[in-house]
Amino acid sequence: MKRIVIHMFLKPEPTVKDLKGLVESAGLTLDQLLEMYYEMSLIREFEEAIGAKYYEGKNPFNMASGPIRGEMHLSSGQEAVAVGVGSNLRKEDVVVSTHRPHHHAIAKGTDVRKLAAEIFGKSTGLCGGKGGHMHLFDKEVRFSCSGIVGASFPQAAGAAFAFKYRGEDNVAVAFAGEGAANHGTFYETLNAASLWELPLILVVEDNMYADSTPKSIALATPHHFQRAMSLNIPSYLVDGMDVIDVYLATRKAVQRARSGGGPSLIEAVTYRFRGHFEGDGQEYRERDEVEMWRLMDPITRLGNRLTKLGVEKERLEERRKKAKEKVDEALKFAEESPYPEPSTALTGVFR
Amino acid sequence: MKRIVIHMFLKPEPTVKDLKGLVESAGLTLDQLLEMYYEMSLIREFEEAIGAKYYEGKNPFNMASGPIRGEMHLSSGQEAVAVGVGSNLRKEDVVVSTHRPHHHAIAKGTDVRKLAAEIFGKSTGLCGGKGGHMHLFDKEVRFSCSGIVGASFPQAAGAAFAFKYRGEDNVAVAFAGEGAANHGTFYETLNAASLWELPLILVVEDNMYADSTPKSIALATPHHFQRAMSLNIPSYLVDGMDVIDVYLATRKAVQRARSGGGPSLIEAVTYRFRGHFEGDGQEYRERDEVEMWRLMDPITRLGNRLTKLGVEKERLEERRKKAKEKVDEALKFAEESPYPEPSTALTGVFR
Amino acid sequence: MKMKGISQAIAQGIAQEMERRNDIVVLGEDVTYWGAVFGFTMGLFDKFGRKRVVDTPITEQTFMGMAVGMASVGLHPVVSLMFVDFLGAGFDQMYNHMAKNHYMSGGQFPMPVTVITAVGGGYGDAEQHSQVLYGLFAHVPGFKVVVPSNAYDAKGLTIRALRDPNPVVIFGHKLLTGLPFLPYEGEEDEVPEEPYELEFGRAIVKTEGSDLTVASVGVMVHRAMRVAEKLRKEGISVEVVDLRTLVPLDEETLSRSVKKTGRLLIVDEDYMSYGMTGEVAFRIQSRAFRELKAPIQRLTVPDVPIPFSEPLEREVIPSEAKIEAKIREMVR
Amino acid sequence: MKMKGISQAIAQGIAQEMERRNDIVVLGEDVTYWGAVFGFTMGLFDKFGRKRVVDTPITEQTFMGMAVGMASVGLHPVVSLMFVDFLGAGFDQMYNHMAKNHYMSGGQFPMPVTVITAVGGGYGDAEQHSQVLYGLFAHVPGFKVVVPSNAYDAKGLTIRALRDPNPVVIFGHKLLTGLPFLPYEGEEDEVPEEPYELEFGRAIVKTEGSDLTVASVGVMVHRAMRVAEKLRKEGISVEVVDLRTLVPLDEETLSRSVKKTGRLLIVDEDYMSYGMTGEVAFRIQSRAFRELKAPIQRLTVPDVPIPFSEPLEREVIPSEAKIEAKIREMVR
Ligand SMILES: Cc1ncc(C[n+]2csc(CCOP(=O)(O)OP(=O)(O)O)c2C)c(N)n1
Ligand SMILES: Cc1ncc(C[n+]2csc(CCOP(=O)(O)OP(=O)(O)O)c2C)c(N)n1
Ligand SMILES: [Mg+2]
Ligand SMILES: [Mg+2]
Repeated sequence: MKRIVIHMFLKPEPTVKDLKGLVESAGLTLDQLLEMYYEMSLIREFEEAIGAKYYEGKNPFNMASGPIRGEMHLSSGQEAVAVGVGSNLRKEDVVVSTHRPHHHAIAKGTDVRKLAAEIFGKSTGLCGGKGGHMHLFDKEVRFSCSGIVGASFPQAAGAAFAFKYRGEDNVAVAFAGEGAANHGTFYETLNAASLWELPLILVVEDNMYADSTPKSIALATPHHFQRAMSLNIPSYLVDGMDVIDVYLATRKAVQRARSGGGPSLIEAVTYRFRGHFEGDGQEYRERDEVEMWRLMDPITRLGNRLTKLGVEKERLEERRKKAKEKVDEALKFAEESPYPEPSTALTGVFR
Repeated sequence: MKRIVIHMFLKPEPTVKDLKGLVESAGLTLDQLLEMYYEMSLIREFEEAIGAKYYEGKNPFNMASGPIRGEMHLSSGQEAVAVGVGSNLRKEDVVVSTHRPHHHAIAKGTDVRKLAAEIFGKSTGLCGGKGGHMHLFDKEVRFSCSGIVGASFPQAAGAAFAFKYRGEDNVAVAFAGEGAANHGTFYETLNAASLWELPLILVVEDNMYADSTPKSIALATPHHFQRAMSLNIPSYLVDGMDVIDVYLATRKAVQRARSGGGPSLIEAVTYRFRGHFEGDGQEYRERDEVEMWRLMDPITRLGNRLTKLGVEKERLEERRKKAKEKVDEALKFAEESPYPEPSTALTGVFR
Repeated sequence: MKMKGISQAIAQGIAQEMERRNDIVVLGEDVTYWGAVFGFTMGLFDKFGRKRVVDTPITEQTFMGMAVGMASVGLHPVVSLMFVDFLGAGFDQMYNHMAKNHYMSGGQFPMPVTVITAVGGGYGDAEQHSQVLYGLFAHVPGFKVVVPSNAYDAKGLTIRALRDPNPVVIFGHKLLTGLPFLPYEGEEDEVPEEPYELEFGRAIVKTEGSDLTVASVGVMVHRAMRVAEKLRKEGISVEVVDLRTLVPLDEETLSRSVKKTGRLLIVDEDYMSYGMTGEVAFRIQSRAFRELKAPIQRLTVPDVPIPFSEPLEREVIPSEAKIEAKIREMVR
Repeated sequence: MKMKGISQAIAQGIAQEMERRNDIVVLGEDVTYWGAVFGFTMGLFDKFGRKRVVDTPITEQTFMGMAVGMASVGLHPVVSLMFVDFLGAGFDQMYNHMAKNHYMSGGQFPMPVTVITAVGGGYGDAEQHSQVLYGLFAHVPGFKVVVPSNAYDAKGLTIRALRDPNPVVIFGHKLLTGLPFLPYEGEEDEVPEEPYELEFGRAIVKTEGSDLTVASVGVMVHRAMRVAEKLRKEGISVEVVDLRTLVPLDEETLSRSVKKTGRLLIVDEDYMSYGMTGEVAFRIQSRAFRELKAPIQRLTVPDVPIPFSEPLEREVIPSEAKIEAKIREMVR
């Protein structure tokens, strides 16, 4: 089954020869690929650790208890999208993300210690504990997100507008799910970005579901990309479980944006291995489906390719281990950090 | 110039032979065409009369004074769209219109007396004077409108949903401008309507401007229709100055909708001869342009065709005269009607 | 039957009306498998299928607008706005159309729409998923605003809404849903199996007292009642009034209470300024001016977004401890 | 220089700041040829061109969201919301993001955004083009709410807004714009040519009096002043306070006035319930409880949409006649 599945995806898995050619034409070195492997591992380890912590003190399950409260949306399975895009970005570029923001934040370069601390609601967190998991802001790397579906598109467009206005060659990226792309803001932003040739990249992570709603009952078409094309925006449908495919499309989109060519859309077909949020009973999908997609785990897939390209297993394991250590350290930092002073809740509405 | 202009439009003006063929294939009789001529004349006469009344007591110009207060958006030039669509509709069908609603209302069959009275703010008006020109409601013929741009799309979709739900073969029509079609609700409604195969027809009146904003600086593309096509919705780009072209496309769309086939889009290229609203200085367009479009006046154009098809001038004039009489009578009715009791302002929020 | 929480009560009310009538259609995000996340539509999908229980794309403006269109031709849509916080994505269709079309059309177009939305914080979901915002709906004319505090009220008020030819917004507090994944601050209530209606605009005295009146809605009613219970043992006699609906507002019951106690504390989970507390205070100072022994006071979310971290969230949402302290201060 | 109306004043304020600073960009519908319809951006297109004065497609949610994004990387967008009535098409980006991001980001992301919007009725434009709605913005935390009543204030408050690192919404009443196509209810004001700032949160006593205080903003200030003028001749002494900004609200000035007069009438063009009047009343009953001789009263738009027809519109929007009657009733 494993072989079959991999081969039935967007493109057939390349032979070693074709893989070498692909990597070369992408202008990627093995070291860069290893770095992507590390980044994806860092995200996965981070979220697995957060996921585990989230359930502490939640037996029976209750969102309000335990060291991490509220909703928790993890991205396991979608790491290749974040890293394939993020590898093309600079610190000055803007990323606006969603209710499912960890992978984007880490791929943009947010310090995982501050990220973890924010998720724990600690004073050392990115926002001093005010934001939490769904409202992450990191001015340092120009990252922000919102728990409101569809909100990321225009905000990134606004940043792109500012870059163009000031003659800077930065780009702005909005991430959103395939559910969010049904929202009017997607269309409005596409029109504005195309019209004004904004250095904007919209990345739609099509993980097949919006909450409990499969895309078959929410989209009139199988994909979104042709909607953007109808607005004269170059649009890429990519294999979101293949970091190289995401990287390649993003490279073109970023080049276009930086050089004044205008916006692009990247639609990445992907899957979330976990529920929409933690605690999700997942009545809306079959277990088999999840299992099938797990066979395409983007981290394993890249690992296999690296092995095929001659990288020793040890080097991969070493990267994975380093990622885990970094995550352990971040969680330790977060857990040991103090909570914010209650009085800080009353300040900061206005500057 | 006249000849040239007419020939440079969407399609060349047909020869008499081709015209006969066209009318035949449309299944239209001369009487029906004469009726359309009458309807269009009625709209034109109505709006010219309202336009003239509007300026009474407004010298110097002040929106708050005179017998008709507030903004006034007239449709002169766009009559073919309203009538081409309206001729395909039944009383039970729903029409949801915009801030520029008179032509749609009349084409849907609203009583011009009650319409005029409402515009004058009289108790005998459609809404007892509460609505006025931009908020016309006529339950009798299932007509409503809204001054909020983009609001018509989902409301018509809701009515279409109800028809389908109850197994009725009525259709719902949303009118909107090319400016409104940039709004997110357009896209959201297209997706929902396509997804649920609603008996919905979206009619975009592309009159080149949204307020003072030419479409060249608001649309990333020359037209909207391909946006709807990207959502699998059959879409017609029609000559909005040619009632037969509008009629033909609408006939297909209505057939499709009534028989359960789902939504269609009709994008009608047209022009408003007057300003966006009365009092508009029209700094944003050249006078020549207006003059050029006036050469394509849809009423004159249909009149010319009817003459070519052998209808005597007198019959046309007689229709026009009848329209004028009806309008005169409606305005008389409106002017003579009493204002509503002030106390009625305080009732009717809740039923 | 015994019932824990408002979700089951609301869902039961809808189901019973749907059985009787074909004009009711439920729509919104995740109203099938997930019962609108907070259970207000749970079980309806199994009973009535996708024809009458419709998952929409994530398009608030559009499905709210569709509800307007549906109502205009005789359906009675029940629309889920998953969290009230999302109103901004669809507010135009609500306050400019749903709320106004009956009036503006001179009575031609009734708008029988029932909107059900989840509100409130206290479980760590922060600013965009913890607001209450009924103040916004209560301010614009044309909505009836219902905030049930218990299962019995929730069912009766829901059925009332479904028989009302006007737009009604039901604000269900998450901490009163009775769902296992959230804290529960209510009681077990006795709820009749058969359908019944409760009238709008009828406040209810939940706890009688003579020293001070607390006016409130939703989860705050329970907090106030627990504080009243505690203080009673110390000889401080607090009367707790559950307003139940903000529009229409039962000034009569509340002012009767304030005339008796002479003191009013309004406890509210919405933002402090320009909202519910100011309005209630206005009406009462106007009706009980002579009887008031001291200025009306309020305990609300100070004008800040709801922060995430537990100590911060606890600082801004009125707690039992804060209610108690405020009452002690007022009766001193 | 002499100036008639707030539009010229606001536009001049923006122009002067734009000359000094490159970070200001103006965007919205019809902000070029039409100066945002109500003149708030008139002349800017000629001076600064399309690069800095940007007509947007009709997409409120998107251009409001763009303003959030622009502000996040250091621009100071000036956004036109043509009529406040259209807020529903873009409210989410306003109250959930623009207003909150500074707080939620722990102070990392200031949101220097100035929104300018036209409000008010009285010229026959009906429900969807005649609202005031500042109550909605004043209720949700994170906006400063500015309602200028004259050209001098308008210019100074606009420049203040453009130097404020926070979201400020300026509500310009159409009947104070001074544009030829609308009635004008203001005066000619002396407005300094050079730029100047006025502080937020400073109410101003427009007319001194001792029998009763009228609190108001915008066009109602003028109506109240004219009534005060008239009644003075009869020996009824009315003090008129122009609040100027609702957030922050200058309770100090108003309560000082009420402590003196003992009577407060709040006159407001927004909807009556759950809005401005309740809030102002709350604050004053709390600060001037002992000094109040009678209940605070209000004159507002009763809770109905603004109807079209002149006699109906006149019935619901507070007029001089209604203000006068109310004052007479209160001082009797
Ligand atoms: C305006 C708005 N409507 C609804 C929601 C509730 N909601 C949160 S996540 C979600 C599904 C999003 O699906 P998608 O965009 O595909 O992203 P995914 O969760 O799959 O990553 C919904 C409906 C919201 N947060 N905001
Ligand atoms: C949500 C909203 N935004 C802005 C406006 C102001 N407005 C009224 S008409 C109009 C232009 C509409 O243009 P279009 O849709 O092309 O229709 P047309 O006037 O050309 O018939 C605008 C911007 C409005 N009424 N509603
Ligand atoms: Mg998804
Ligand atoms: Mg147009």
